[in-house]
Amino acid sequence: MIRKLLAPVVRNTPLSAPGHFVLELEAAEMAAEARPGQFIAVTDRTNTQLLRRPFSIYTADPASGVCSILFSVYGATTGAMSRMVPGEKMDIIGPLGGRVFAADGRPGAHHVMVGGGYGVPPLVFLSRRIKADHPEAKITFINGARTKAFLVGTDGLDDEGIPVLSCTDDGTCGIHGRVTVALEPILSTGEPVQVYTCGPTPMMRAVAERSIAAGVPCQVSMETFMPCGIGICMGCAVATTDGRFARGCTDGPVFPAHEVRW
Amino acid sequence: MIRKLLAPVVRNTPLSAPGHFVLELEAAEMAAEARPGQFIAVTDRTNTQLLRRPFSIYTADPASGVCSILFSVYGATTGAMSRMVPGEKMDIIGPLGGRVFAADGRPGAHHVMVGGGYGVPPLVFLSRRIKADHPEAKITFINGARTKAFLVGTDGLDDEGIPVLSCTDDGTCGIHGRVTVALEPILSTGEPVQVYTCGPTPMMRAVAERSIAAGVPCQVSMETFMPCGIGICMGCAVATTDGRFARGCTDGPVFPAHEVRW
Amino acid sequence: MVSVPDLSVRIGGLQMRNPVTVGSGTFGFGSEVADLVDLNALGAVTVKATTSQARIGNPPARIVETASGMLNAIGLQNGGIDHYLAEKLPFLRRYDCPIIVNVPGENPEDFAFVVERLTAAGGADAIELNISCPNVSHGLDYATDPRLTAEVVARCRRATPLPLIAKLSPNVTDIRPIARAAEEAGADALSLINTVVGTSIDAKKRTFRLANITGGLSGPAIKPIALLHVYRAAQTVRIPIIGMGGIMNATDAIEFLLAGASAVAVGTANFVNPLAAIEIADGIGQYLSENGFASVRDIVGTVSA
Amino acid sequence: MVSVPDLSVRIGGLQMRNPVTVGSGTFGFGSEVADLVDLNALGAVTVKATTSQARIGNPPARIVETASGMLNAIGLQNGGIDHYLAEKLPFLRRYDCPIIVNVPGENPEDFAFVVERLTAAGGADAIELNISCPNVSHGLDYATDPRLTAEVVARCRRATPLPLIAKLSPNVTDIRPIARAAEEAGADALSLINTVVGTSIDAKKRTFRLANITGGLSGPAIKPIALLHVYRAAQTVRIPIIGMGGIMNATDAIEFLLAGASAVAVGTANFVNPLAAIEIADGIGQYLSENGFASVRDIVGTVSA
Ligand SMILES: Cc1cc2nc3c(=O)[nH]c(=O)nc-3n(C[C@H](O)[C@H](O)[C@H](O)COP(=O)(O)OP(=O)(O)OC[C@H]3O[C@@H](n4cnc5c(N)ncnc54)[C@H](O)[C@@H]3O)c2cc1C
Ligand SMILES: Cc1cc2nc3c(=O)[nH]c(=O)nc-3n(C[C@H](O)[C@H](O)[C@H](O)COP(=O)(O)OP(=O)(O)OC[C@H]3O[C@@H](n4cnc5c(N)ncnc54)[C@H](O)[C@@H]3O)c2cc1C
Ligand SMILES: Cc1cc2nc3c(=O)[nH]c(=O)nc-3n(C[C@H](O)[C@H](O)[C@H](O)COP(=O)(O)O)c2cc1C
Ligand SMILES: Cc1cc2nc3c(=O)[nH]c(=O)nc-3n(C[C@H](O)[C@H](O)[C@H](O)COP(=O)(O)O)c2cc1C
Ligand code: FES
Ligand code: FES
Repeated sequence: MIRKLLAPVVRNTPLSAPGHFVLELEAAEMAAEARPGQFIAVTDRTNTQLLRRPFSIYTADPASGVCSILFSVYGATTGAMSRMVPGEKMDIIGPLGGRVFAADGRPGAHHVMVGGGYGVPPLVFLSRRIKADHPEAKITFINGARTKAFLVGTDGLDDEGIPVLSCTDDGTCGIHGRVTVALEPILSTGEPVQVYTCGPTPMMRAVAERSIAAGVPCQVSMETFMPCGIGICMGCAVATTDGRFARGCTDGPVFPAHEVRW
Repeated sequence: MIRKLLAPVVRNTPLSAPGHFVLELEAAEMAAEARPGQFIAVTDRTNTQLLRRPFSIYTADPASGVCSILFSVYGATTGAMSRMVPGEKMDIIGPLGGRVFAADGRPGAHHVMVGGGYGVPPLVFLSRRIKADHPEAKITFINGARTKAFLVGTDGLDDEGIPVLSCTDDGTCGIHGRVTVALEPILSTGEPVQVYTCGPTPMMRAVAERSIAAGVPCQVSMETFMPCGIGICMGCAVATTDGRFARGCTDGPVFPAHEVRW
Repeated sequence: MVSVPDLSVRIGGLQMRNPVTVGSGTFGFGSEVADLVDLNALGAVTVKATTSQARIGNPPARIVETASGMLNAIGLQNGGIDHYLAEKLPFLRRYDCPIIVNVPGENPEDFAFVVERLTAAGGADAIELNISCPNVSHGLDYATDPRLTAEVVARCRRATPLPLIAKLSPNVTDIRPIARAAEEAGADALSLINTVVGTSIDAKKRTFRLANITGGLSGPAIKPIALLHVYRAAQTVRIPIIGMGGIMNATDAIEFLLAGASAVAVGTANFVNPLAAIEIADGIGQYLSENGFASVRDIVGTVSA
Repeated sequence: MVSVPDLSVRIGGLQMRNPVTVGSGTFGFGSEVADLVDLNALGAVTVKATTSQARIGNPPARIVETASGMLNAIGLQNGGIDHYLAEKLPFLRRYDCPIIVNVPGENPEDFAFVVERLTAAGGADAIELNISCPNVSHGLDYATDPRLTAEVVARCRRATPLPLIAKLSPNVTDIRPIARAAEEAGADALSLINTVVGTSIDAKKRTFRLANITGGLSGPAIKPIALLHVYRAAQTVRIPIIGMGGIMNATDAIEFLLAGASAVAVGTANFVNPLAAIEIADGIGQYLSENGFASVRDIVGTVSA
C-alpha cells in the first residue's frame, strides 16, 4: 500500500564514486512490501523545488525495517539529500510503481541484469530477491559506466553468488566497451535467458533491441521524469507500440521491451 | 563604500531570548566604515526567498574587522541564518543606509536611546560609539519588551557607563509599562535631551510624538520592508510631512521625527 | 473559540460539505489516490477532463518544473466519456462525495454531447465546462472571447439541469466581460483560473523542453495572478466562484475565499502532497474557529483595502 | 574554443557593446549603484520611468514578495523630465554607456512632450515607450489594444529620430497583433515583458498587502510567461526585441536570446545582486565560446522544437 511518511534517516553513507550516497531509511511497512523496480518520491522540504523526485529502492530488509536508496548529486533535491544526517526525517511517498520486474519462472532460467548509472540500484534489489527466493538461480549482473570510478552499487554481489561483469567505456575496469559487448555472447548461448535492464535510455534501447533480435525476453524500467509518481498527473508518458502513451509511474516503470516505442 | 561580499561567519551565538542570535561576520572594510543606523542586506542562498532581508549592524570593531548583527527567527532567511556555523560564508551587501544617527553635539547633551525588539541593536551600536568618542557623554538606554525574556541586546551596557532602563508590558522586569513611561520624566528635565529611537512603528510613533510635544529633538530609524536596500527599487517608501515619499534605505533609515508622516 | 464552524457551501445547486475540491487533471479520477486520501473528506472530487472521444494526449516531455511552478502540456489524454462512465464512475459512486466532471470540447455541439451523456447516465453532480485549456488550441480558446464563451455555456445550459460551472482562462486582457458573459448565458458558477500559458527552453540543447512547445503554468508562481482574476470576477458576477491557482496550504485557500471565491480547488499541490486538499479543509476550519467565524460563508469576499 | 566572441548587438539604431541592459525601474538612474557596478560594462543603462511632471508615487506598502517573485506598485515615482535632465543625466554622461530612457504617458501628447524634450536635450540614446505599466490604470493600458498602441507609437515617431522601443504588456489575450501594430506604427524595436498584473492578500489581517491593491509581478515566477510572449512576438515582427522577465543568470538570458530576443534586460535580479547584469554578459560570452559561436547574433531565435 502507498504511504506518505516522514521516514527517519538511519545512515547516509558516501560511496567511493564522487557524489554518490546510500541513504538508509526506517520504513518498516515499505521494507516489508517493496518489490524490485519500485521507487519512492522524495521532496527536499526546503521547497527550493516544487515537485518530488523519484528514487529506486536499492535495498529493503523486512527484518530490520530499513529501506535504502542509492543516489548521486545532481541538483537541489539530491543536494539536500546528501546533507541529511541520521535522525533527520525525510518526506517520502512509496512504495511506488505499478508494474515491476517479474522474475523469469522457467526452469534453468538465466537472469541477466544490465544496469548503468542510477539504473543499477533496482537491479541489485532484483537479483538479491531472486537469489533469496531461488538460491540455485543463475544470475549475471552486467554493470556499465563511463569509467571505473562510476561503477557503483554492485559491491559484494560476487560473494553472494551473483557474478558481476563490469564494462567501462574507457577500459579502466573489466570489459573495455559498452554493456552490449558483455551481453551479446550471453544472448546467443541458447539458454533460457531473461534480460532485465535499467539505466540511461540509449543503453536500455540498445539492450532491448539486441534482446528482441535474439528472441530473448527483456524487461526495461523506464525512468522518465515523474512529477507525481502516483498516476494523477499524466506527465510521465511512455510511448508504447500500440500508438498510445502509458504512465511510467503506475503502468510501469517496468515494461516488456517489445511494448516500448523508443 | 557599499560592497557585496561573502563574509565568513566567525561566531553564531544563541541568546537567552528564545530564537534570538548574535551572528558575527569577518568583514574588515565594513567594520571600519559602518556607522550606527546602517544595516546589511542578507540573502539565504537556498533561494527559498527571492529578496534580501535587512539587518541593522549591532557591533562593528575596526580592530578585529568583525561586524555583528542581532536577529530573531521569523521565516526562511532568519531560519537559515540561525543554522549558520563558523566558516560558512554569508552573502551580504553593506554597509547600507544613507542618513544615519547623528550624535547631538550640544555641550552636556543627554543622549536617550529608546529601543524595542530588533530596534535595539542599532541603538546599542550608537550609544557605544558616542561613549567611545565622548567618554563623558551622558547616555540613557530605554529598552522595552513585552516580557523579561525578550529584553535583549543591552547586556553589559551598564558596566560601560550606559545606564539601561528596562520596561516590560507585563512588569516582569524593570518598569511595568511602555517605554514612554520611562521617557516622559526625562523629556521634562529641561536638559538638552536628544532622543534616538528604533523599534516597532507604534512605539516609535509614540516616542516621536512625546518628544515633539516636549520640544525635544528626536531621530527615528524607520524599518520599512526593504526589497533592495540600495535605492533602486523605490519599494521602501516612507511618507514624509512634505507630502512626498522618501526612500527608507538611502534617504533614511534615520529621519528627524518631525519629517515623518505616520 | 466558537463551536465547530460550518464549512458547507453551495456552488449553484451543488452542495459541498466543505469548500475544498481538487483541480481537474491533478487528481486523476480519485481511484489512483484512494489508498492515501479519504475521498469523503473532500468537498467534491473534480475529475480529469473527459471528452466525447478518447484522446491519446501529447508526446513527452509533457511536464517541466519552473521556479515555484510547473508547465504542463498533457493534451487532455483521457479514455473518453464512455470509458469514464463504464470504468471510472462506479468506483467514485462508492463514496459519498459529489463528483464534478470537467468537460472540454471542440465546438458547442461537442461540449453538449458529453454534457448530455453525463446527465442521462447520472455521471456527474456538477459539470465544469473547460473552455480554457491552453494546450489544445495554443492558448486561444473559448474563454478568451465573451461571445464564444456565451455560445458554449448557452448550448450546454440547454443540455442539462445539472449545475454548470464555466472554467475561465487567465490568458485574457480582462476577465470581467468573459465572466459576465458566462453568467448571462446561464452558468451557475465560475471556476478560475486555468493554467497560464508559457514555455520553457533548454539552453544547453537549444530546444523547447515541451514537445507541445507551449504549456500551462501552475503552482505557487501563479497565485498572485489567480487571486486578482478571482477578485475581479467576484466583483463582476453574482454567481459563486471556485478559486484556484497555486493553493498549497490553508492560508493560500483562505486568501482566495477572502478575494471572493465561495470554494477553492487544489491542483498542483496534490502532486507534492496528495493529502493537501483535506489538510486544507481542516486548516480553514481552524482559521474560522480561531477568528470566531461561525461559517466559512462569513469570510467570502471580505478582503478590505 | 573560438576567439573571443562578438557580443555587440544593434537595437534599431542603438549600438550596444553587449546584449544586456537593465529593466527600467530596477536600476534607479545608475548613480545609486555606481559604487558596486561598472556602468561601462553594461550594454546600455535603462533608467527609471521619467514623466512630463514629477510624480510622488503610491503610498506604501509598494512591494511584497511572492513565490519566486515579487509584486510592485511603485506608481512611477520620479522627479519628472526636467529633474532628470538637470540632476540625473550629467552623472550618466560621465560614462561611455548608451542610455535608454523609459517614458510613460497619460495620452499621446504627454508621451510626445517628454520624447521631444529628451530629443532636444540629448537626454537619451534610445527611448523606451512604457505603454504597459500595470500600476497606473489598473493594468488596462495602451499596450492592451493594437489601435491605442499604434496611436502612441506613431505620435512619438513623429517626435524623434532616436531609436524608439515599444515596451509591451503580458496582460493581453494575444501579443501578436499588438507587436505588429507597434512595428507598423514605426517602432524600431520592442521590449517585453512588463510585469504581470496580480495581487496579494494578508489572510491574518484580511486586507490586500499593497496599498494600490494590484501590482506587477516580476522575477523567476514569470519567466515561462515572458519566454512565450517573446517567442510569439519574434515570430511576428521583423524589428529586434529586448527580452525580459525573470532573468536571474546567464542561462535564463540565453533562453530569451534563443526564443528570438536580440538583447535582454535584467530587472528584479538587480535587487538581489546588483552585479547580475554584468555577470550575465560575461556568462553569455562564455556560453558562446564553449559552443563555438563567433557572435551572439548567431544564436538569436535559433530554438528548435
Ligand atoms: C523511476 C526513477 C527512478 C530513479 N532512481 C534513481 C536512483 O535510484 N538514484 C538516483 O540517483 N537517481 C534516480 N533517478 C533520477 C533522479 O530522480 C534524479 O537524479 C533527480 O530527479 C535529480 O533531482 P535534483 O533535484 O537533485 O536535480 P534537478 O534539479 O532535478 O536537476 C539538476 C540538473 O541535473 C539534471 N538532471 C536531473 N536529473 C538527472 C538525471 N537523472 N540524469 C542526468 N541529469 C539529470 C537536470 O537536467 C538539471 O540540469 C530516478 C528517476 C526515475 C524517473
Ligand atoms: C532597516 C531594517 C533593519 C532591521 N534590522 C533587524 C535586526 O537587526 N534584527 C532582526 O532580527 N530583524 C531586523 N529587521 C527585520 C528583518 O529584516 C526581518 O526579521 C526579516 O525580514 C525576516 O525575514 P525572514 O525571511 O526570516 O522572515 P519572512 O519570511 O520575511 O517573514 C516570515 C513571517 O514573519 C513575518 N515577519 C517578517 N519580518 C517580521 C518582522 N520584522 N516583524 C514581525 N513579523 C515579521 C512575516 O510577515 C511573515 O509572516 C530589520 C528590518 C529593517 C527594515
Ligand atoms: C498536470 C495538469 C493537468 C491539468 N489538466 C486539466 C484538465 O484536464 N482540465 C482543466 O480544466 N484543468 C486542468 N488543469 C488545470 C488545473 O485544474 C488548475 O486550474 C490549474 O493547475 C491551477 O491550479 P494549481 O496552480 O493549484 O495547479 C491541469 C493542471 C495540471 C498541473
Ligand atoms: C520595482 C519595479 C519597478 C519597475 N518600474 C518600471 C518602470 O518604471 N517602467 C517600466 O517600463 N517597467 C518597470 N518595471 C518592469 C521591469 O522593467 C521589467 O519589465 C519586469 O520587472 C520584468 O523583468 P524582471 O522579472 O527581470 O524584473 C519595474 C519592475 C519592478 C520590479
Ligand atoms: S508521474 Fe504523475 S502520472 Fe506518472
Ligand atoms: S529598498 Fe529599494 S529603494 Fe529602498
